[in-house]
Amino acid sequence: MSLFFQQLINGLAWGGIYALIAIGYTMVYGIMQLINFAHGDVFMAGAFAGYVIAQLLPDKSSLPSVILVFLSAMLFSTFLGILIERLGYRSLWKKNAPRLSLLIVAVAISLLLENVGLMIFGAAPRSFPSIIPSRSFSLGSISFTNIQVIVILSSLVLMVALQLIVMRTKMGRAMRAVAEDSEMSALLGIPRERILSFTFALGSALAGVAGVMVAIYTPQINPLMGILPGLKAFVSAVLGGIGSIPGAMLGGFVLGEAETLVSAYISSSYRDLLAFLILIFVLLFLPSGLLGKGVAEKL
Amino acid sequence: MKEPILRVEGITVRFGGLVALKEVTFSVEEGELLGIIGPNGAGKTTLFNTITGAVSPEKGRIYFQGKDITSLPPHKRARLGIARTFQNLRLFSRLTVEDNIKLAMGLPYPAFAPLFSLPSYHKMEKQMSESAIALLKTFHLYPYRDRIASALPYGERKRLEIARALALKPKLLLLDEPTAGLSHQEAISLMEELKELRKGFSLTIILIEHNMRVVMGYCGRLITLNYGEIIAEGTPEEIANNPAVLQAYLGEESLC
Amino acid sequence: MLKLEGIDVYYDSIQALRNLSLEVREGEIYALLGANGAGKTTTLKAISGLLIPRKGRIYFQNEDITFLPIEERVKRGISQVPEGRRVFGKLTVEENLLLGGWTKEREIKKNLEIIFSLFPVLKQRLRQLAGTLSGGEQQMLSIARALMSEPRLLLLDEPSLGLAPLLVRDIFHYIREINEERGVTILVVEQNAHMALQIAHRGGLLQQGELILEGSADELKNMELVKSAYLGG
Amino acid sequence: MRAKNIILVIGIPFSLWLINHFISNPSIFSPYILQIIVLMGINAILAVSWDFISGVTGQFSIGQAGFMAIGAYSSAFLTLKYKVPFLPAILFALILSAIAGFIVGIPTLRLRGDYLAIATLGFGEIVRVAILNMPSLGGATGLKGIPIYSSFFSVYLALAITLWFCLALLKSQPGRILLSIREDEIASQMMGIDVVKYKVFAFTFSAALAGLAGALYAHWTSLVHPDSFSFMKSIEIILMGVLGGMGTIYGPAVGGMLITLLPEGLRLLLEQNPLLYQNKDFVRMLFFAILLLFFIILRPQGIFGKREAKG
Amino acid sequence: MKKLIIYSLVFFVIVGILLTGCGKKTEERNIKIGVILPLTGQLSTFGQSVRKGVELALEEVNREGGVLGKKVELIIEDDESKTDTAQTVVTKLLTKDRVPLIIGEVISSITLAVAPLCQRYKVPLITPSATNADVTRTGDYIFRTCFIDDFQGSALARFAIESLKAKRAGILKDVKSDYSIGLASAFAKTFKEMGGEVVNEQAYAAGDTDFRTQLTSIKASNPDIIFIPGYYNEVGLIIRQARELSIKANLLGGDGWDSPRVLEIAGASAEGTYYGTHFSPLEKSPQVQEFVSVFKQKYNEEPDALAALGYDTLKLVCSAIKRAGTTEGQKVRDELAQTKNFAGVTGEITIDENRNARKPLVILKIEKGKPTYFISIKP
Repeated sequence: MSLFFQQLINGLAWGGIYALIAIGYTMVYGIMQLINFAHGDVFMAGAFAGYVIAQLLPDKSSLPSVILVFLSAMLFSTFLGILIERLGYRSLWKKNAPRLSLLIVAVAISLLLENVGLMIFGAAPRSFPSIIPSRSFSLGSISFTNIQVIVILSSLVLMVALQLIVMRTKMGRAMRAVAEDSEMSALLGIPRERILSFTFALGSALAGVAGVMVAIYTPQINPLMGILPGLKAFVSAVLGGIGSIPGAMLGGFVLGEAETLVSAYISSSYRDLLAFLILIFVLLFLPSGLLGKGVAEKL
Repeated sequence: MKEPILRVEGITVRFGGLVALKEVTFSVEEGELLGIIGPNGAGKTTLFNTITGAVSPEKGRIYFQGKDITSLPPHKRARLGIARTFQNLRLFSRLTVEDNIKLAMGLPYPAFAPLFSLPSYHKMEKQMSESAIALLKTFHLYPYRDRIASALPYGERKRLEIARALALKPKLLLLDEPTAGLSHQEAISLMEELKELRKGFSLTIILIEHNMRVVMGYCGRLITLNYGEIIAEGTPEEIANNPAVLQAYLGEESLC
Repeated sequence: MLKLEGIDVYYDSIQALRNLSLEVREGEIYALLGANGAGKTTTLKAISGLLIPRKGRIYFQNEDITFLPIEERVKRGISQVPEGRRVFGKLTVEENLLLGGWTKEREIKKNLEIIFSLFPVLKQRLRQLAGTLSGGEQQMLSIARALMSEPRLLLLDEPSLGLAPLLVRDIFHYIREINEERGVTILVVEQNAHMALQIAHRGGLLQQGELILEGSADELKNMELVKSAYLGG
Repeated sequence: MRAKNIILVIGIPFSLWLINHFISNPSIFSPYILQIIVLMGINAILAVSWDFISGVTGQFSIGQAGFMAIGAYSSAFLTLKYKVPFLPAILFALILSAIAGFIVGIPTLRLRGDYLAIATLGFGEIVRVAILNMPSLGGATGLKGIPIYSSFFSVYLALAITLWFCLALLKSQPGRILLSIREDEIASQMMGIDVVKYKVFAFTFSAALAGLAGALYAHWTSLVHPDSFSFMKSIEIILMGVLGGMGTIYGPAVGGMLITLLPEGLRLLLEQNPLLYQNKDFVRMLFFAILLLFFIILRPQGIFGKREAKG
Repeated sequence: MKKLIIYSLVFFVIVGILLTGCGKKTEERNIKIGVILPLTGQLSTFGQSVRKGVELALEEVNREGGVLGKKVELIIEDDESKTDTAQTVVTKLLTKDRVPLIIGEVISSITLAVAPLCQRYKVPLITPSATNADVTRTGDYIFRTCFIDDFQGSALARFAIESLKAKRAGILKDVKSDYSIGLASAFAKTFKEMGGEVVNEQAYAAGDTDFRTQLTSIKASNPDIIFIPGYYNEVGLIIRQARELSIKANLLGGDGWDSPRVLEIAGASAEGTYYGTHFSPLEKSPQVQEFVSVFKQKYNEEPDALAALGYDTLKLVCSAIKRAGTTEGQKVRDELAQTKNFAGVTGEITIDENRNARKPLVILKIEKGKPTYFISIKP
């Protein structure tokens, strides 16, 4: 039984990370019905931004530097997210281009980011400096590290913060309004483009933090590290009901735990299979996901 | 008594909580030109969608030439001879005018025939072209036959959509606002063409229309829908003087 | 106050408005009538900025607003209540109202008070999701939301659509009140011609995208032409 | 059959056969170039297979590498383990990938637009991970030592047949029907077209072609492993199709060839610059990405597609 | 149709222009040897190390007048640690550069993928470090200058039981690598034969970064040694995460660990772990010491096993060409097969009838943040 709980803790950390990335997917989908394939790479960029800053800091493990690393990762990925939206999607979105074009642009931007990363940093993985020295704790026969605790707690805190922003602030209100009826929002004088940028900024900031978290947790980064977690986070978003923010959070945790349990009790080589089987199953039989609201298909 | 070509019995359609059609019952005799009118949101297009099978009713049955078609998929109904046009034109916009017409002709040879360039393929393709051209000529679209459908002027596109529907060799033709967006002259000439066609193809036509002059001038019988219910049925003159219809269109006078 | 000068509006290649000119005067209720597809909604969309005319000019308080973005028009005092109410169903009534006040943030408190005095029923439902309101309440919310931006010109698109007759009367009662007490100029588009002409000062009749008739409400009420525009004959 | 067709049917294979003799002789023709030319042919078939389902029928697939993997593995398994000759092995690969396309086709056709795209992505990944977990297929390390049966002749003959079939379909009624489904599914139904049946057909046909390409690939490189059929491969296939011009069939074929040639050309260009040369693979992908963006934003119809009329 | 023909004509003209650039250019003044290595990508430190060794050996060979009176020239190609790229690049070496002989690859999986090509063109391929048993079974043109995994695995198992007194072993292997799979099974076989028990066997795939789930399972079955036959990137992370999960068991691995990256990633967690490899710079023989000092002079760092293997391999190849008196494939192959008691810095190399080298395994222990010589195991 302790083995089971130990595995649950392992899964929880990844669940939190998937959830943080999934939120970005789901928010963007909610507003512009776009699967932003580049989102996984924003996550990667966040990790590398943290890496570069951490390299520059003299005292890597002091609290101010930890905060600085996280902040700079957040800022950089926020900036990147806004840039992607401005240069990549906005013109097509305004032109009401087919969604297929947007999807291909997303794929292209993803390729672009990955290969720029590869050119700058090379394909060989890099160790992330231990800005938070890891310590192990034991609780009975279950052991966990301070980093796991930090990852789980801070992802929860961030999710609560996000929920507050979305539910309680003016911008959050406007985001939900634009997602529900973009034209009507415009008729109320809400600047849609600013809201869209804000959405990308929020999602990207979370992805950036998730990037640093993964970097500290594993602790290794490479320019292709965003692909698989990106896809998994996307599966989480679909599982939770695409467009629903609480759904994305729930989906992230469910997928994180499910993957861990499959690797623990069946085989780790079936872990990736699981995510995609869930994806197909949800698409076919539960298209609105766990928490999404069913939408009748339009004629 | 002769069986009507279309019989709709007690159709009820619901979208979520909203009742779009409520116990709608009517029938259409062969060769008739029936008009359906009613204010916005009265359920006219939903009625067409139900007859063609795009929407399935919660209650009620639909008979076409005496056959119950309530549970048939749309493409089978089309093959039986129910064709329609759409309110906002649904042409295959990147296909040529001629191909738009040919599409409605089904697959007259085995699908592998073109792979091996079989004679049946060449023969049938030739036949299809010939009948497509004949149809295009009828609708004065022949000069445009190699153009992409979306490159046609609006009026021509409207006519192309009707021509495409006719290529199905339908017995029943449903026209959803055929004259919308046309000038008065264009509308009248289109209706004249339809009148000719109805004779030529021995067609039954149901028409949704807002242009009352068109409806009054060409339809033999009118049905008025409001809030998903039939509120009046009769000749154009009867409808024009029916107080319920006036009220549906102009609003409740008495309440003010 | 609002002047349309010879505008042509197209949907793709379909012409919806043909050389339309009309003028709405300060403080009046103007009813735009016409059958389905005559171009009424299109006219409103051109005024609010959802559609840009291919030809012609639109002036609001003597300023050319033909190409202004939607948000700028809202700031200048044009507010549209679109057809079908379009309240944000997944947001609460309060959130809907707050969003309505996006451009007049400082006045939100004051405006909310005004709204509550106009539509007391909304005050009781502040925390309720707008999607769970009844049709009439949604229409009220939709109008109230538009009022939150302190419009000088309110565009109403088919406010009676899909409402039971008694509710329709209520809504029109509110519309008149807004006009009389708050001094808001109103352009209302209605299929329900009798109702609209009851409260309007002036009106116009659209047919096939052209304004074929204009006059005072009383004149229009008795015109056979209005009837025939709807029913032909 | 018309005279022109007879000439094509006899002439093309015969001339391919003649060229094959010349081109496959390493003392006359550089095998390095032959390698590139053959891969160009294989990728052209792949791009056409994608175009058939995505460009022509409008069902966006980002799992094409999955079908390719099925064709590659099934044929390689037969020739390697059971010494089956090439032709039956290819036929088997065709049938198996067609069945896979059929099976994928039925349920995914309930889905539309990006949901379908995601589902095909899921399918492609499932195929890859499933192979990873099958020891008899070599698991993660792949199958090695597959007999080299593919040649310039077989690849280009396959490409010729593929193009012939696809173009013949495209200009006849079945092709028109598929195009109409892309344009407007509902209107197609109203024209009496059994949309589901045709979509499944298009999926099956496209999968079979991808499987064919896979089989030829396996018997050319003599090695298959799951990483060759990853998500990135599917993306590369899409790039070929978009570049060539979706829905034109021959456009993607040329697109496939160009994309194969590109890295080799870049290799030659970059050899002068050691820094860039060291990063040639990334430079290549970067170039791809920019190309893709360029085409989608500025020339969505690809190199060969026709510009659509405004309206 | 006409357009199609025009387009394809244009296309083939472009192809032609591009490809004519590839024709033969240089006179064969030098002896060209192809080298294929993972210089970038996942396993780049291996490639870089071998390259350093090979280039050092090249300098020496050419300083001594080259081979057969000609200078030796290396054509070094990078395969980015990827199988596909390796195939393309080897085809280029074989057909465009027409090298008489190829050194490489380092990684078993990639070597297995390119070996059939070399065999087909009858060009000898000599790998410095692909230890998987199947590599040389590809054909009679494939050689190696290192031991094979059957030996390595069984030697490591012997070491685990005899020196570390282990009885219960857990195994964590990389299913994406032929090397890892082969080594794991060789280890398990001997370990069981010698009375030990393999209590838990888990898998991962190269490129993974989180191994906590597998390690947690292994921990639960309470082994006293965990055998990790992987490559350095993952190994570093595995060691680190194992210690974070408070796993106290001994950790043991093979020559895939031999990279400074392990220590870099695992840090203090690596303390007290053991691994087997081909070479230790701490060996006392004069030949080794000279190599170490020359290497240090040139590169300012200590050579690792892969550098030493690279060095030995080029030297061995040159000696075979010398003996053959020609660069013709068949003759060079025969001479390679005849290699006996070639004195390399990684020990005496004798190529056996299966074209493998029989050499001792050196076990290193990580102490005070450095790999230190622990014990040597003879075949």
